[in-house]
Amino acid sequence: MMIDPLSVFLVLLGAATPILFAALGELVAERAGVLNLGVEGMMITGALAGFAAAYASGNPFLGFATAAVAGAAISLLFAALTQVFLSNQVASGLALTLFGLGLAAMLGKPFEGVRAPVMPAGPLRINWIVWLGLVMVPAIWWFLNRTRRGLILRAVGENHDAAHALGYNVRLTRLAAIAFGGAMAGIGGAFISIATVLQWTEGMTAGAGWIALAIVVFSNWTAPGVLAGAWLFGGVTVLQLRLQAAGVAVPVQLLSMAPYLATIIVLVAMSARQKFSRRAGGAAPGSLGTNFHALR
Amino acid sequence: MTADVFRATGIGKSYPGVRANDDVSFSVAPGEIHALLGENGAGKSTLVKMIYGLVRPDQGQMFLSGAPHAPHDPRAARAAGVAMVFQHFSLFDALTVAENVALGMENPPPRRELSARIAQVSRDFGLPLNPARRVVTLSAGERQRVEIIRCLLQDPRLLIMDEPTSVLTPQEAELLFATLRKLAGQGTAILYISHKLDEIRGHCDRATILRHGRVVDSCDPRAHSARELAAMMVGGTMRQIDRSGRQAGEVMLEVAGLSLPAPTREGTALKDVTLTLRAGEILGIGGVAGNGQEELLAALSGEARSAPGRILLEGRDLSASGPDARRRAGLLAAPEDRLGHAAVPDFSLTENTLLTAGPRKGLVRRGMIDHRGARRFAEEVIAAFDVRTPGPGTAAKALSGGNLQKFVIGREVMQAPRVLIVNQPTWGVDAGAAAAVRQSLLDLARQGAGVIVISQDLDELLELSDRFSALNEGRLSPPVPTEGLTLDRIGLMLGGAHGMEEARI
Amino acid sequence: MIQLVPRSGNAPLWQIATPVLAVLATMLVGGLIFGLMGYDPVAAIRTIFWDPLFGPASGYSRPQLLVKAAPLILIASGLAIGFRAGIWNIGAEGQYIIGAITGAAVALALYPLEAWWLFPLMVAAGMAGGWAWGMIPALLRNWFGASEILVSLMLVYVAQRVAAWMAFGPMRNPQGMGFPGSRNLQQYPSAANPELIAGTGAHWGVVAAAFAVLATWLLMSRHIRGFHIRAAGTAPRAARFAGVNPATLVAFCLGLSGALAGAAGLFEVAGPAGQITDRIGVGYGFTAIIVAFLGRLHPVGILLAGLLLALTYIGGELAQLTMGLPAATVQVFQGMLLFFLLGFDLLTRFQIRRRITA
Amino acid sequence: QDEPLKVGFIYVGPIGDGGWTYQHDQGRLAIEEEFGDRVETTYIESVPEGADAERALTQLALAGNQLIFATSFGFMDPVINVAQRFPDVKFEHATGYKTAENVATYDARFYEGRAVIGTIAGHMTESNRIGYIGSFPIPEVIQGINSSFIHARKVNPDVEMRIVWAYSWFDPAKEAEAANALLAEGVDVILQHTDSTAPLAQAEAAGAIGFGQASDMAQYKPSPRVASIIDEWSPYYIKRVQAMLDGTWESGSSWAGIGDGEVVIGEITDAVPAEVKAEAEALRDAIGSGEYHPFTGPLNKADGTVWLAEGEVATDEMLQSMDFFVEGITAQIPQ
Ligand SMILES: Nc1ncnc2c1ncn2[C@@H]1O[C@H](COP(=O)(O)OP(=O)(O)OP(=O)(O)O)[C@@H](O)[C@H]1O
Ligand SMILES: Nc1ncnc2c1ncn2[C@@H]1O[C@H](COP(=O)(O)OP(=O)(O)OP(=O)(O)O)[C@@H](O)[C@H]1O
Ligand SMILES: [Mg+2]
Ligand SMILES: [Mg+2]
Repeated sequence: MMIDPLSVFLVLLGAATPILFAALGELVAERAGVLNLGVEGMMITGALAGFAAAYASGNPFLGFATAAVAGAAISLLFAALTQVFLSNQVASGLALTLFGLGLAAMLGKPFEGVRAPVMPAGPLRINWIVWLGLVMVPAIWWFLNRTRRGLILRAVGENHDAAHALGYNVRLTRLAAIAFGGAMAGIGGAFISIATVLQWTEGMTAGAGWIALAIVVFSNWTAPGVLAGAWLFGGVTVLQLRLQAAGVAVPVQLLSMAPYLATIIVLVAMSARQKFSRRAGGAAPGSLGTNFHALR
Repeated sequence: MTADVFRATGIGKSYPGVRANDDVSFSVAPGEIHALLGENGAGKSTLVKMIYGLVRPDQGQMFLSGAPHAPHDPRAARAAGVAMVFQHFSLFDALTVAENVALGMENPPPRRELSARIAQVSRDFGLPLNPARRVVTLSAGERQRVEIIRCLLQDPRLLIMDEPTSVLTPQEAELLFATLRKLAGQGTAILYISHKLDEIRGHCDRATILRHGRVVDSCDPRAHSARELAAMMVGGTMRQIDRSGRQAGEVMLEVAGLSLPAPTREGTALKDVTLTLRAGEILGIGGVAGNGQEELLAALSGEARSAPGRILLEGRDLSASGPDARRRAGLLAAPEDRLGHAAVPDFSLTENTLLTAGPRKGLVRRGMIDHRGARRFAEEVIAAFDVRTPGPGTAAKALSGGNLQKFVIGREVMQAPRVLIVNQPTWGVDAGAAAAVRQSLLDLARQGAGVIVISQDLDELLELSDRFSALNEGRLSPPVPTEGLTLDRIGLMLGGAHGMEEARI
Repeated sequence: MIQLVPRSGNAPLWQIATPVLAVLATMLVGGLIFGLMGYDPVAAIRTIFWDPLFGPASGYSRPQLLVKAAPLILIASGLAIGFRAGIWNIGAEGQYIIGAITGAAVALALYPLEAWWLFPLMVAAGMAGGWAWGMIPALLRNWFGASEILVSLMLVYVAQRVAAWMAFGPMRNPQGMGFPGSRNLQQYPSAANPELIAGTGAHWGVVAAAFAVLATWLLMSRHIRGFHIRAAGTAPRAARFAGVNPATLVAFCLGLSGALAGAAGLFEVAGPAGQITDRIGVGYGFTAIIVAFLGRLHPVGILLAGLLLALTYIGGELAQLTMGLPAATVQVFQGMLLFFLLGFDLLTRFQIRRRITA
Repeated sequence: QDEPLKVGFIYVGPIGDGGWTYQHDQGRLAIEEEFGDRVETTYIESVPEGADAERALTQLALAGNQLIFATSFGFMDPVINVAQRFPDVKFEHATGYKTAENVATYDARFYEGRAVIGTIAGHMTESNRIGYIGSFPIPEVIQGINSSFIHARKVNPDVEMRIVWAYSWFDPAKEAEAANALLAEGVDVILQHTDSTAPLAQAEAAGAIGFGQASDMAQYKPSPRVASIIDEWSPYYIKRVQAMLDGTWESGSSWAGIGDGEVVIGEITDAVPAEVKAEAEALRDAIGSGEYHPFTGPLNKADGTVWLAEGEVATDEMLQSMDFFVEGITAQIPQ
C-alpha cells in the first residue's frame, strides 16, 4: 500500500504546529536559564482564552492574540514564584500545569458545546498560524544568534552571576523570556482549539506541553532542532494513523506508543551525543533551572 | 584642580552584621598602578564593586576625573570609563571570545568589525586571541586575556583588576604586568588587588591598605618588605612556621603509572603519574590550575577508581577501593573547593563531619548514624583548630572562608590519617589562618604521616615541602628536593605549553 | 526597600508554619473565587475542608480519606527521597500503572488457585514491575545522560497504552462478554486486598503507607544512605567525595520510588479498583508530586499532606454533590495550594529585612 | 407525598463534553422537567472508573438518593458492590451486563441507527471510500461498524471502509488527527463512534461529510453534518422514575432502539438528495416498527465463513459478544 508522502507532510504540518509553538517558547525560556515545566498549563490556558475570544468576536486571529496574552499572563505566576520568590523551578512548573488545567476547566464551562468560527486558509491552503510557526523558527534563531538582546539572553542563561556582574538585569531578562514562552505556548494551545478541533473541551491539550519540553532537549537548544523535533513527533503520530487508515494490519496498541517511544529514543540519542562527543556544541545552558539571587 | 583619575572620600558600606567599608578615602593618579591590600574580608572587593556600579555605597562620594561618580549599574560605570576584571571569571563558557567581549562593551561594533578589532588589539598587546573560539576551550591564561581585551577595547580611564594573577604562571603574570605598564604609560589609572605581596612590591607604584573595612595605611610598596606589608594588613606580627622534627621513614604511599581519562569535557586526563611518599615527608605538587590537580586528588581520594596495582598504601592495593575503604585504610584527602566539595554548604558542621569521618571515627554503625558522636567530634575539631563559629550546629556556608578551611583540614587531620592529600589548603585564606593550616600539616607529618600538598601558591610549597613535583597537562614531573629551588626554576618547570608566547590560536 | 537575606541555618518554626499558611491562603483565595462564581464561599470551604471529617456523612468519608491518601502517601514517600537527591521522577504514574499490571498478572495467571502466598507474591510482582519501569529512566540517565524528568514522563504515556492493550487483549476477562477489563480481583479471595477491619477503610495499602512513612523517616534521618541522599541533593560533588556513587544513587532513588509506586498500584488494583482497565491510572502518580512538596519532602509532612489532598478530593466530590461546584475545582485548589506553599517557602530560606539606607 | 424522590447520576466525563455525558445529563434534565417538584436530582461528573466510582456511588446513596444512574460501562463492578451495601436503593447501570435485585441495566441499540446512516453514507460517497473512527474494539462499536458497512454496501457495492481506532471515547485532538488521516486516504464520508465534533470540523475543511454522534451536533448543519444518530435517554429515565414513584420498579435489562425513541436519527439535511433521504427514512421506520432487523442473513464473516444463513436474524446474544467484522471489511480488529 502506497502512502503519498506529500499528503503526510501536509497533515504533519498541522499536527506539529501546537508543539512547535510551545517548544519554541520554551526554547527561549530555557536559553535564558529558566526551566518551565508549566508548558501544558500555559497551553490549555491559551486554548481556552483563544477559543473564548474567537467565539465571542467571531475573529479567529483575535483569538490567537488573546491566547498569547493569556499564556503570557499565566506564565507570570510562574515568573513571580521563581524570579521573585526564588522557588524551585521544577515544582513551580508542575504547579502551573496543575493550576492551568484546573482553572481552564472551571472557567471553560460556558464555552462547552459551541463551535469556533472557521479560519480563512492562508497561502497554499495552509493555515496562517502554521505559516507563522514556520516563520518563527528562523526569526527566533536570528534573534538568539544575531541580535544583542539575544546575546544578552543567552549570557543570562549561560552564567547568571557573570551576566549580573556585567550589569545585565537577570531577573528582567528572565521575566521577559518566561512571558514570551507563555505567549508562544498560548498560541500553540489555541491552535488546537481554534484551528484543529474548533471547540473547547477541558484537558484538550492532552500532554502536548510535555512533548514540547522533550523536544527542546531533543533540539539541543536550537530553533531548527525544535522544528525537526516537532516534525518528527508529528510525523510519527500522523504516520501511525495513516497506516491504520490505509488498512495496513498494524499492531495499533504498539503503534500508539510509537510517538512517545520515538521521543525517548531520540532524547537518549541526543543526550548520548552531548555526553560522549567532545565536538558537539551548544549543550544545555549553564544556569538552566537554577535561580539567581543577588545581594546589593 | 585635582589631577586624580579617581578619588573616593568617606565611602561606607554595611552588610547585615558586617561593616564592609568604613570611611574609605583614597585616590588614584593617571598612569599609576595602585595596589589595594588587605586580609580576606577586609573590604577590597566591596570597594571596587562600588566603583563599578555593582554595589551602591551607603555613605561617601566618588569622583572620576573630577566629576561626581555614582554609577547606577555597571553599564553606567563602563560608559564613564571604568573597566573591571573580576576576582572570579565573569566569562560565558558556551559563548565565543567575540561574544564575551561584546557583552562587556556598551556599543559593540558589528560582528565582523569587532572580531577584527579583537584580533588587532590582542596582537598589539602581545596577547593573541582567536575571536571565534569558544571560551570553554581556552586555558586559564587565555581566559584572563579575554577579560583584559574586553577592558582594553573600551579605552578605560580607570582599570580595576581584582586578584587577576591567582590563576597565572609566573611567566604569564610577568606578561600581564608588561601589558599594564604599557597601559599606564598611556595614562590609564590602574587599581590592582592581589594577595601576592612580592608581585605588588615589584610592580605597583602605591598601595592603600585596608583592615576591617578601614584604610589603615598608604605606602610605597617598593619601600617595604613583604613581611612588613603583611604586618600592616594584619595589624600585628606574623607567626613563624616551625618545620623542625621530621624525618623521612618507610614508604607510605606508592602511585605507579596512574593514567585516567578526563572525567568531563573540560577535565584533564592523568598520564602515567608516578610518585612515592614516605612517612614524615611532605611532597609539594605545583602547577597552574586545570592541569590535573582535581583529577589527581580524585584519583587518590577514591572518587575516581583506577586499574589494579596503581595505588598502594603501606603495600595494600587500594586502586579499586572507594573513598570509604580508603579512609578506613588511612588515606584521607581535602579537596580545594570548600563549599560544595569538601563540605556541604547547607549542612551543619556536625553533619559535615559525617561526610568523611564516619569510617575512622566509628560514627556510623551498621548504616545507622551516631549523631551524638558526630557532634562530639565536631566540637573537638572546632576547639583544636580554633574555628570561630557559634557551635557545631552552624551551617557550613555561614562560616567565613578561612574558618571553614580550618574546619575541613581539622576534620581530616584529627582522624589521624596515614597519608593526607590536600589541594589548595590556603586558597583565598588570609595570612593568619593560612599559617595555622600550614602548621597543622607540618605537625601531622612530624607525627609520622605522609602529606601531599597540591597548591598553586609556590611560596607555600617552598615553605612546606621537602620535595617538589610539577603537574603539567596531567603529567607529574619527577620530584626534586625543595632545598635550593628558586621561583624562576619552578616557573620553568610549570611553564611547559603555558608560556604566553606559545598560546594556541 | 525590602531586602532578602539568606538564613544561615534552617528555620524549624517556618518549616512548619508555611504549609499551614499556604492552606489558609488557599482557603481564602479559593473562597474568593467561589464568591465570584456565585457560590457561597463559606459553605464551599466548609463542605470541602470540614464536612468530610465532621459532616453528616463523615462516618463514611473519614475511612475513605485513608483509602484515598494511602496510595498518595506511598508514592510520595518514594518520590521525596529522589527529590531530596535532585532526582526528578515525574513518571510515578507510569510506575503505578505497570505495578498494577504486573501484580495483577500474577493473580490472573494463577487464577483460580487459592493460596496464602498468592497476595505476597502479587505485592512482590507489583513492586518489581514499578521498580523495573523506574529503572528505565535511571539507566538511560546513567548510561547516556538522558533527562529522567522527560523519560519517566514519556513512559507514563507508554504505560497508559500498555494498560489499554492489557485490558483489551491479554488480560481481558474471558467471562466479560467481550468488554475490556480483567477479572475483578475483589472477587478472587486469595488475590483480593480487602478492608482489614470493617469500617476503617484500612487495607494492606494503608498499612504499607504507614510503614513507608516510618521507614523513609528512619532512612532519611538515621541512616547514612539518607544522609548521602540529602548531601547529593544540595552538593553533588561533596556527596561523591563522601563516597557516594551518583549512578548508584540515581538507580536507588528511581528504583525505590518506582517500587513504592508499583506497590501502590498493586494495592489499588487488588483492592479499591478491583480490575485492570485502560483507565487504571487515575493520576495518583502526579498528585503525589504535590503531596511530596507540600509535605516538604519529609515523611511526617507527607503523611499530613496526603491526608490533606485526600480531603480536597473527597470534599470536592461532596461540594459537587451538595453545591454543584464543577469537578475541576479540586485541581484548581491543588494547584493553588502548591503555588502558595512555594511562595511562602521563601520565608524558610530568607529573612526579610528593611534595607539599610543612608 | 411531600418528600421528593431523590435521583442521583454519576458521569464518567464532564457534562460539557457535548456527547455521551451531555446526553445523559439531558436525560436528567428531562426528568426534572417531567416531574417538577416530585423529584430532586444531583450528579457527580468526571468520575474515574474504579475506586473513585465506588465512593461517589456511596456518597450518592448516603445523601439519600433512592434511584441512582451510573452511566458508564466501567462503573459496573462498583455498582454491584455498592448495591449490595444499600439494598433499599435502586441502581441503573448503562451498557453493562450484571444485574441484581436492585440493579437494572439499560442500553440502546445504536446499530439500528448506524444502519440508517450507513445507507446515507453508501449513497453519498463519490470516492467509494467511507472512513470510520472507532473508539475501542468492543462489541458495541463493532456492531456499529458492521451495521453501517452492511447497509452502505447494500446501496453501493463498490464501497470500501477505512477504520482508524482512536482508543478514546473523547479526545478532540486525536479524533481530528484520525479524521485527517482518513481524509488523506481519499475518504469523503466519515462515520464516527467517538463523541467530539472535531471530525466534523476536519470534514468541513476538506469538503467531506459526516454525521452527528451521540448528540445532534447541529452546529455543523446542514453540511458537513448531514444527519445524526442521537442517544436519547429521556424516555427510559422518565419511565424508570415513574416506576419508582409508582412503587413498581423492578430489576431487568433494557435494550431499546429506534422503536422506543432511544436511538433517534437527527434531521437529514438538504445536503442529502431527496430520494436518498426518503430511502433512509423508510429504513429507519422499518427498523422502528420491527419489520426489519439490520443483521439479517445471508451474512458472512470477514474470513468467509457463514455467520447468518439466508433469512436468519442475529440474536441479542450473538450481537452482545460480536468480535468479528463481516465480509467485505478488509481491516483487522486490533487485539
Ligand atoms: N553581599 C554581601 N552580603 C553580606 N556581606 C558581604 C557581602 N559581600 C561581602 N560581604 C562581607 O563584607 C566584607 C568585605 O568583603 P569583600 O569581599 O569586600 O572582602 P575582600 O577584601 O575582597 O576579601 P577577599 O580577599 O577574600 O577577596 C566581608 O566580611 C564579607 O563577608
Ligand atoms: N555573599 C554573601 N552573602 C552573605 N553573607 C556573606 C557573603 N559573603 C560572605 N558572607 C558572610 O560574611 C562573613 C565573612 O565572610 P568571608 O569569607 O568574606 O570572611 P573572611 O573575612 O574572608 O574570613 P576569613 O578571614 O576566615 O577567610 C561570613 O559570615 C559569611 O557568611
Ligand atoms: Mg574570604
Ligand atoms: Mg575580594
